[in-house]
Amino acid sequence: MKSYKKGPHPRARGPDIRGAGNIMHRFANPNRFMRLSQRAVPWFAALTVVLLAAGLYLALVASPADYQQGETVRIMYVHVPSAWMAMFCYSGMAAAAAVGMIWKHPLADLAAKSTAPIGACFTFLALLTGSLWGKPMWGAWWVWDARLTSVLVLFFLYLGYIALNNAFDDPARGAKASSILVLVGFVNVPIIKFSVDWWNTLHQPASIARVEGPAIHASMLWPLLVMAAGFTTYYLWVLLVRMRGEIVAGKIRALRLRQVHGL
Amino acid sequence: MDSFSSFLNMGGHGGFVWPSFGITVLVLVVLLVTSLRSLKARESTLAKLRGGATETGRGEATREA
Amino acid sequence: MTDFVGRQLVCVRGGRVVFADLGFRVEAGGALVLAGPNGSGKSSLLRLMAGLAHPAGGVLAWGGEDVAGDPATHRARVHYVGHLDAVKPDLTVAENLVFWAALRGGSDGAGARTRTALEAFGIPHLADVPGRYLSAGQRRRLNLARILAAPAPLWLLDEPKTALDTDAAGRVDAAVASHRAEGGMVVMSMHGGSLPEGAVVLDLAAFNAGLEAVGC
Amino acid sequence: MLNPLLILIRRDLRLAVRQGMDSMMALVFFVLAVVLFPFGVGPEANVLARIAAGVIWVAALLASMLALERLFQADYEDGSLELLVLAPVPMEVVVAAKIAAHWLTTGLPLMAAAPLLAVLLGMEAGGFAGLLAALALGTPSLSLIGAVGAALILGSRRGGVLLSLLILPLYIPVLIFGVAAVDAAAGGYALQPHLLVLTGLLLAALALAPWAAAAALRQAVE
Repeated sequence: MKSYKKGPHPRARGPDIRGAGNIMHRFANPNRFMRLSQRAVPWFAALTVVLLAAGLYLALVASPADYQQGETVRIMYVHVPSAWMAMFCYSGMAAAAAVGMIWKHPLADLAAKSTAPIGACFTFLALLTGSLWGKPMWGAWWVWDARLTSVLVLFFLYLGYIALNNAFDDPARGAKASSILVLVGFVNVPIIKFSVDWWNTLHQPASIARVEGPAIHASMLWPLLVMAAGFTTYYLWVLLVRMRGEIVAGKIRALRLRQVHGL
Repeated sequence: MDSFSSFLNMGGHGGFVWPSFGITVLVLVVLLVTSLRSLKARESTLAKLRGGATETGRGEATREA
Repeated sequence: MTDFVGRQLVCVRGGRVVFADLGFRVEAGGALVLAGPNGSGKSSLLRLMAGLAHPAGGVLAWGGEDVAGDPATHRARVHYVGHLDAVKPDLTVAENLVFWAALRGGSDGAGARTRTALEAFGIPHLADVPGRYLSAGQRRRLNLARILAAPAPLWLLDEPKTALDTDAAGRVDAAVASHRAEGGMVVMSMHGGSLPEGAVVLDLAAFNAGLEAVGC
Repeated sequence: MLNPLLILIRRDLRLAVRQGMDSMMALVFFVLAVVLFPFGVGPEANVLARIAAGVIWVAALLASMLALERLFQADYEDGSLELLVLAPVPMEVVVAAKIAAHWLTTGLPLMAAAPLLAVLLGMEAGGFAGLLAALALGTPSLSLIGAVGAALILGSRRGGVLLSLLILPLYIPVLIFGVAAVDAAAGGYALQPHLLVLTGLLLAALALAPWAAAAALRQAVE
């Protein structure tokens, strides 16, 4: 796939492209990324399928039931990795936004924009599986447990990012505004976590059993780690696919602008 | 697992374990499929635009993405 | 002699290369007129000069020093008049003017300077009229009076004479001429009309011909 | 450097007084929102007294956000924001002036009305001091964090709803400790730790908000 070359034009009148060329390359020419991601996507896809298949087998069949909770403990093998991924994606977005802001690299902004929906899905799954796990354990679909509440707030932070990112006509504006938002949000996550935990202990009768309880037995740790690894490679796979989509959308926008300005 | 039915039953909690795994897989697959489909759709629009561009373009050598 | 120079400037807006490898030079007392069709980047260049936006490449230098190094002092040297007139409907003409003059540190004798500024643009009689009653031309005159109320060496005027009648246009030319006489610099974009004498014309069309948009 | 801050605050206050409507609207919304609760929850005194602090705080939070959407919008639309970015005054000072003006026109009236509403909901006498102290420390944080949201949504398509989605999650710590302070005061417990946490939140907001809002404004006019 050859890079997008500039058309020949009369040298005498046109400006010296070399100066603009390397600037353009650094800023706006993602073809190297397109080539690399083209090769990486199949690997991540294969890894994800293998890991998730093994993980599901370990979680559903090979691991023992919990002496207290019985079979419902298996929900942990999707709930906990989802919650981990929710946090991991949000931190990834904050890091990408910081890189995008400091070094002004558009690929970082695209990475943050592409990560958001994936992170939001993982957060939603963490909430859903948490609720499905809570019903048999605590008898209620939703319990204002400190962790679940923090994940709920994180879900709103994701929605805020996605809404702000798409609220502008010019995608570069959306990227810059949402980068600032995710950095402000990231700084607030520990503050929110602290205040929700404190609020939870204030109103929380101590009777609710803590979920982790004793250290996890090895036979339960393996499915957890394999599922977490599977989720991570899944994230990288969908991330690259979505980033390629964003880059192609950028090229379409540029071509449409060129038609308008008839260069 | 001695019998498949008890595997499905999950010690009485099947109603919670299976939906958890089921919805998780469903959401991940839907997210993946929509991402792939939107990529394909955009690539075809780009190809169409580029195809169109060379006709109305300045007759330079055709460019390909 | 301080001058304002731009070298190999590249401007990218919304993923499109507006212009590349653009250079210019204005010395004290000089005037630079930006010409070119709509969308050729006249406003973008003025906004780069003012420091509202940052060039994708190239250098802006004031008296040989890179402007990006010390944006605060550069902002103090610049008056920018864009398409919008920044007139508050609930404040009177005088209050609008005194606010902008005071913000630029012109607090000593601000009253005197605002009166002369209003007289220079022919609207002293409107001093106590709230902004909401002004016509487009009067708002533009108030906006232009702002740059007289608090002196600054570099004037960046984006099509200053739109919505102005011949009398007001004449006053703009007079203000520009006297500003240049005192050693000030003016960069203005224009659509036809009389050029200030001795002005250098920069045709932006030459800097964006043949540039394809490089897909982001 | 203080002079430009005062000039900016004076202009914004003058505008707010002459427009008048914005701050009044926030106050009217605050009173209305609180008055609605008895109709929903029922007039039993003990129920209302128990939820009084929470109701007042949530309504104060929503009311201060109501007036925030327009914080930078008017300047953005008439071109003043561009000139403020170009003024030789640091952008953080411009933002601080705007936030101070917003707090004076919205935060203070809310604090004035809160005790009256506490009476309406039958809050215990002890809670009033706690309520005022908590609001005094909490409402500036609301203005500070809200200003970041107001700057971020400039020029976007759906301003109002988007603003609430962006900043309400960030309001949660202030809400939690604000209500806790009032409950502690009403219940006769130690009020001081809660006020200290609220002060901590305020200082954090003072450090973070002007920088973030200034960055948002700069890229809004780019």
